[in-house]
Amino acid sequence: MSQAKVPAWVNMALIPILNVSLAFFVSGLVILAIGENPIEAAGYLIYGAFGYSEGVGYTLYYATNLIFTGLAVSVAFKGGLFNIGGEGQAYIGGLGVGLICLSLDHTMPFYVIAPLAVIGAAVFGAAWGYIPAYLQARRGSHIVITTIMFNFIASSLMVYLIVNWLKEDGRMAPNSRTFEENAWLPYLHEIFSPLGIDIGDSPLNLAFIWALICCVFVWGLIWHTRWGYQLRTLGTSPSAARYAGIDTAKVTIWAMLISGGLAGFVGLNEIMGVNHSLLLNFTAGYGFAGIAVALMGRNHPIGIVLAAVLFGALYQGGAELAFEIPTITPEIVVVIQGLVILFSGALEHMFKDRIEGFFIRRAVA
Amino acid sequence: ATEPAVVYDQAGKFDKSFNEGVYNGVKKYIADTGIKVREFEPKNEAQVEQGLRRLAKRGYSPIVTVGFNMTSAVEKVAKDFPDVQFTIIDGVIDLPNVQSVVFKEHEGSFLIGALASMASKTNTVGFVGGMDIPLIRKFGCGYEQGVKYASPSATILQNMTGSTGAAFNDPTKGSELAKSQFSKGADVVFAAAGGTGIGVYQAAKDEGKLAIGVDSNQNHIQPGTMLTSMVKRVDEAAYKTYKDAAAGTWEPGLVVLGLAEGGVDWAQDEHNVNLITEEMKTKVSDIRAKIISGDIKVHDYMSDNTCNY
Amino acid sequence: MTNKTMPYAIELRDISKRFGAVQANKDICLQVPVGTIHGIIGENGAGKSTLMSIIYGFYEADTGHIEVDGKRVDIRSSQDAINAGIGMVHQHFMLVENFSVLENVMLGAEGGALLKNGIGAARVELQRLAHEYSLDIDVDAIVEELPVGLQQRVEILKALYRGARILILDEPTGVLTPQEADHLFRILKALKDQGVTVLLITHKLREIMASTDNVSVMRQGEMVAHRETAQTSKEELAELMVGKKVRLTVNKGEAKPSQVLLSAQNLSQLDSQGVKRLKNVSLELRAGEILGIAGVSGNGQSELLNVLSGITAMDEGEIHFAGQVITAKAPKDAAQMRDLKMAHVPEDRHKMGLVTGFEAYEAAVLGYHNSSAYNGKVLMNRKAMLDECNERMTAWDVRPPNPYLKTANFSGGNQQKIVIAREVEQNPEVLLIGQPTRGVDIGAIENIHEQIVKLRDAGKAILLVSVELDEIMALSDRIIVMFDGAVVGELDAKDADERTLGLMMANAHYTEKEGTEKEGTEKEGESV
Amino acid sequence: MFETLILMLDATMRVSTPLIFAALAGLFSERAGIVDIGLEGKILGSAFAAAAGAAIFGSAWIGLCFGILASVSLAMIHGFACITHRGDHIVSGVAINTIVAGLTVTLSMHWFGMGGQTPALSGNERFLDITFPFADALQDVPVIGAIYSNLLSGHNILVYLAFAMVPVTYWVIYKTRFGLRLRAVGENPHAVDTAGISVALIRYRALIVCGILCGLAGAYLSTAHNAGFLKDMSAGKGYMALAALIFGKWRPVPVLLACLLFGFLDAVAVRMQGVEIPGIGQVPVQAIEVLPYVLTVLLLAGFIGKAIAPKAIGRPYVKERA
Ligand SMILES: Nc1ncnc2c1ncn2[C@@H]1O[C@H](COP(=O)(O)OP(=O)(O)OP(=O)(O)O)[C@@H](O)[C@H]1O
Ligand SMILES: Nc1ncnc2c1ncn2[C@@H]1O[C@H](COP(=O)(O)OP(=O)(O)OP(=O)(O)O)[C@@H](O)[C@H]1O
Ligand SMILES: [Mg+2]
Ligand SMILES: [Mg+2]
Repeated sequence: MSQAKVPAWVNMALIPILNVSLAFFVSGLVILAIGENPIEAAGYLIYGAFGYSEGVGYTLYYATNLIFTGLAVSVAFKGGLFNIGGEGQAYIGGLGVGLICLSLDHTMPFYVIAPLAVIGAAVFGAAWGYIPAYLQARRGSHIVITTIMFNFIASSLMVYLIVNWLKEDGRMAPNSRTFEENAWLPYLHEIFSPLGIDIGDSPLNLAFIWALICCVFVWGLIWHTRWGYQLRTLGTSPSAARYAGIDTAKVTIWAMLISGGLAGFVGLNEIMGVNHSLLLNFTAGYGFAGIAVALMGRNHPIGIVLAAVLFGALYQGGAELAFEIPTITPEIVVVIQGLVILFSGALEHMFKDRIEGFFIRRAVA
Repeated sequence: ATEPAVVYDQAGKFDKSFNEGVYNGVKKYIADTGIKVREFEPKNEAQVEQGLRRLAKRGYSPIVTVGFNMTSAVEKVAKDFPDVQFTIIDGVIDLPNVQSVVFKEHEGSFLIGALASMASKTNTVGFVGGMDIPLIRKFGCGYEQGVKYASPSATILQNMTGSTGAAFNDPTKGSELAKSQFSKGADVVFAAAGGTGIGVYQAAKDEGKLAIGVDSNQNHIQPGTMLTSMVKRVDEAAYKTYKDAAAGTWEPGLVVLGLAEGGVDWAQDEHNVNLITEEMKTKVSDIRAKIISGDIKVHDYMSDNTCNY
Repeated sequence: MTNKTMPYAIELRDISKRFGAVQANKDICLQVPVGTIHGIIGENGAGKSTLMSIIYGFYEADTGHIEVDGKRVDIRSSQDAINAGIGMVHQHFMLVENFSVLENVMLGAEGGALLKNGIGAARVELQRLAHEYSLDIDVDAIVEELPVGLQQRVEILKALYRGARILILDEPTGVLTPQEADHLFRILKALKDQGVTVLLITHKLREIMASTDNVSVMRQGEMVAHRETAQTSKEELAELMVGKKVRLTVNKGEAKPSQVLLSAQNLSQLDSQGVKRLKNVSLELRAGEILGIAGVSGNGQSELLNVLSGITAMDEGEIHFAGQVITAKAPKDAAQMRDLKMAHVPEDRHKMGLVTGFEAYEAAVLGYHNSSAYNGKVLMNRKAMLDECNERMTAWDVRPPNPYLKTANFSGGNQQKIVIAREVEQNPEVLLIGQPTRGVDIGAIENIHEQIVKLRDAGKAILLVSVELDEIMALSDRIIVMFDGAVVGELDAKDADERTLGLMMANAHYTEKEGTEKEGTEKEGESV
Repeated sequence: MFETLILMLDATMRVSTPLIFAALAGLFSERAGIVDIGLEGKILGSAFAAAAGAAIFGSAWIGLCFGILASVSLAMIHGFACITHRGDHIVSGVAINTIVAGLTVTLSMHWFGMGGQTPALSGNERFLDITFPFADALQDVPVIGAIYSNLLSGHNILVYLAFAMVPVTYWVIYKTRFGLRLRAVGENPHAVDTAGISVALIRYRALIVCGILCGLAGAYLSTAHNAGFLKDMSAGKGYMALAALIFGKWRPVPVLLACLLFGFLDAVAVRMQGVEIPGIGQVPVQAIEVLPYVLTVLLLAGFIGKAIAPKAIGRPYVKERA
């Protein structure tokens, strides 16, 4: 009710930056507490993430996953749904990719496999989002709880499938066989090097470009289509949505289908782009990190890309940091991630109310 | 001078067993030579290759890599850095700059099996495996043969902890499995389960039964109730790689370490002296000699993926 | 009044309270003698509830202080208020619905850390109160299973159980049947005789005249007048409330009703608890007429609008509209009804009519967002939406005429203009319109009424729901009265006067016999 | 057969214990209107703090105090976000879980340098099993002996405490002033506020109780059931407890039964890995492992009964007109 007099930049920039700074500050205290120098640590971190082309590649590779899961969280969120099942949807999306690659890599060329894999990721991820969505829309169960449950169900399902059906004989690790190279997404450095551009050896692959395309797609979908209009109406005011004749159950279900599909694309990056075989636990918490990314990115694609790159940099820089200072474990990045969720999500009102109050008082006076 | 390095697998160097064994070798090398060894613990799949690559690029060599999980990453990186020497433990890679070290776990397990059945009063012994993979079945199969050799009528209870990597790091399940085997009559349990074993040893301690450690000498973990450990000298393997490389005698190719080579063995120290009788000792020495001489043939599960001996 | 010499039970000194940009209370002073019933009146949003909540410690005043029995008290929480002997029955009940009456009454006054110590005492005390003030109730009943009137009784018992000497009631009769309301006033009288001081908030001047000793009037956050009830009249109070003489007249000619555009037969609807909210409602709506629905709020009018507009499904009955038969088995949703050219201005513009987080031009197409006028092949046509919004803002004098402004940031009247413009400009055959002028100032009211009449004259059918009798009488050509979910009467606007309508709204069996308060019913100059 | 059943139930008691503590913790929190998906994080945090405390001070009891302290602190962060700053309960829970997952490893690495573990605990550093009087003597009495000596006797004190907490919780929730207010605040905080009681205070107190119980769950994991802390050792128990809480419809006794059911399934699953069942073949353990989650989803979807949450759950309390 009070946004009237608060300048836009306060909400778009000042508050998010304050929140994130606070998260970093507290992380700095943690590093200090374990007897290391936070400034020095930050130096390694920044250098590792952005200091050389290979590092940048890794940063963007991590960011790719986070863009997908961040978009997934935000699409659902725009419809008033809290999808914390990104982890499971990404996992099952990867299954879709893996199955396509495993069944077609001997017979089909890349340009057939790639689009099918994209569809496979989306369909499988969406399917995993569908059930909780259906249950929420038609049977009134709470999506937060069901998506949590579905994360566990996905994880058990994948273990069962990979261990019992997809594992390559004679291999120790529960991995499928490695795909033929025509089912690999090309690395960006492979694409760039014939052009004489060296971007360093990194797992950064075509999925990154797809992630950017998805951002544009989501932006258009949410802010410029009828469906997006309905979604936002539902998300801000369910009663207005009913008044407007919006089929809320249908919108809910579609929102989760799209959300799940987007999360499923993590499988594209990980399975088809990097690991080239179906394996366990490749989602590695990206689904949860997507919540932080979406919160920090204010549920807007541009914000999400920025936040994803920031987190990607933390992952990559954090690995570099742990490499240089072995007493700092890469888990410090998980701590930072959690603090970002805390300060820009759970404690969002802490600064917001005060700062907005300040601007309102200034405007009133 | 060489700049040695080591890359552990994702269980980390304090997994109380396999990685920790390598770590012990690394520590010893550092203590003996004063040369620093660069250590790296990757946290996810992508970091394995990234870490290897980074080490290779910075000129580290030899690089010891731990575990079969790393095979494909080492293969890739070794191809790109032909001048860097790699040693992979428990994996086989056929490249001119890679040494592959594997062990005859079945031989060591056979010895342990014989010891277990001799120590058992109930003529029932247990086996708790970690992740259900051929390598762990190889432990189990060798153990089974040893038990039967010493006491053909013995009962062997076998459980696997799980089918994912987490099965190597789940002491809670380990202790539950051990307890269930104890309650079914077992009084000696061999855990080939990495960190999961900690729970098994704890359970044995709590219930006054015996447990057998694995990979490194784990007798110290629960002194008095650890019958012995099936040591797999990964520490030696790592140590030797560094030594050889420094001396210029490091060679690529496949290295298979069995009883004869001292690559596997049973562990004896002050923590289990009271548990091993003279009689057991002589008998086990006898078996050991027979395996080395070939009089006893121990079936290797991984040769045909069955345990028919 | 004879209480002049007694000390004041409660005295307010310069109370002010601001919510963000809204000054809800400004320098309020008030003196209430012990053992009197003191009425407070004022328009919606005048700040009455806020003031009472401050007395009850629910909100803290920005400035000013409160004296009870001549002593200054520091009321920072409801606990302080309770300790000072203040009890309050809120406009919206504060009951834990799945608790028993006993548990609700005991909450906050349990009499010890263990419940069992307090329960016995509570039962005895409740019995005494029930006896003394004829507040009978089954103390073990679960609150959500009780009718509203009894729930209110629980609220009163809660206050009395805590030993309240000052009782605040915030619009207690809004939800009550006339009999229940009468019963309530008898209880208040009994309380007053016991020396309890009562602060009564209501919109109904009749109630003020009938039951209070003194009355204070609030307007836009300020206390504008105090009167002894005996020395004032309803006319004067109404004028004080609105700040100018009220006389609602609408310039409209004779209605020329023609063919039936919409007819509904035996509509029934159950709510989620299975309670029947609509009971066999039948009505016909003709082209060129305004059909008014009168009734005390909460008697099924909202449900009727929702069913007719397709927002909620009916459970029985059928609607004939635009050549279609709509039944429970063959329902149509709100979007389909719109396609059949039915427009709907909902009663609550914040919850339904608008999406307050949207910019005005987006909110201005709500419900019509699928229309080809606003859509290209794939994307929405933002330019078309903006152009149209600009046009309408000028035509309807929406201030400020800024289509990019968030809907929330328009004033109530302007928000309502955006909604009405949206619905009327679609040129519907039937317009359902609920509380068109709620919270809208006089100037805007005239404008809105004009538009409604214009639409009628263009041969459209209009169904008007309003709790303001004046508005119903001024606009309607025909009037239907609803009570408890059913239609209890219909009459031509020409035959309608406040007395008849009032009797009908209070249900048919509320007969002349009870109409002893003749003065009260003869001319209900209710607030606007 | 009977023997096997006793052994299964014996294992069930051990495995259910942390679930019972955590689910009751969730009950206090959610009955007061605070959604708590941060159970997982609190358990993990407490497991770490308890093991660290026990290792450093050589006493399981001191460890337990540390565990409770850690868990209560986390609960207070949750309260600060959700109660004081009206933050989203789910987001806060996710944040706490994430922070703890990283922080426990980071701190244990720093303090103990053992790759995210604490040193192995022994002797007084752990809660040891208690043998009931005459347990050995009665061992051989048929049926009774097995039940008394094998099933009931021979657990550590925290197991018994967990079971004792169920009637205690019942009593607190339904028979005390605190319980009445707590239930009311989860249903209609406005009613509580106007009754002159501070909503925030009640909710904070509920969270403290929640923290204490989660502290017990965590301490049990690292200092009783196991002998030391391992990274991620809570392994989803918090979420499973949440499932049990929902499955038990937020009522103490049904919640206990749900925990026992889930614990039993876990005990079964542990023993099924790679085991051939005659006539059936290998039952995939994964199928048993997912049962608690599947059952909870079915319940939520109204296929088996209906779970109705406290009315005001998850909604921040703001003094607004309703
Ligand atoms: N919920 C709100 N959020 C932000 N600003 C608001 C809100 N409600 C009102 N305002 C601002 O306060 C001003 C006064 O609003 P209010 O509704 O009280 O106006 P009003 O004088 O009643 O006008 P009208 O007669 O049109 O209803 C408006 O101009 C608007 O900018
Ligand atoms: N909690 C709140 N936050 C913000 N504004 C509020 C709040 N409560 C009331 N207001 C505003 O304060 C003003 C006075 O409201 P109040 O509820 O006191 O009016 P009222 O006279 O009781 O009206 P009604 O007759 O509709 O009950 C209104 O403009 C209202 O919007
Ligand atoms: Mg009011
Ligand atoms: Mg207004």
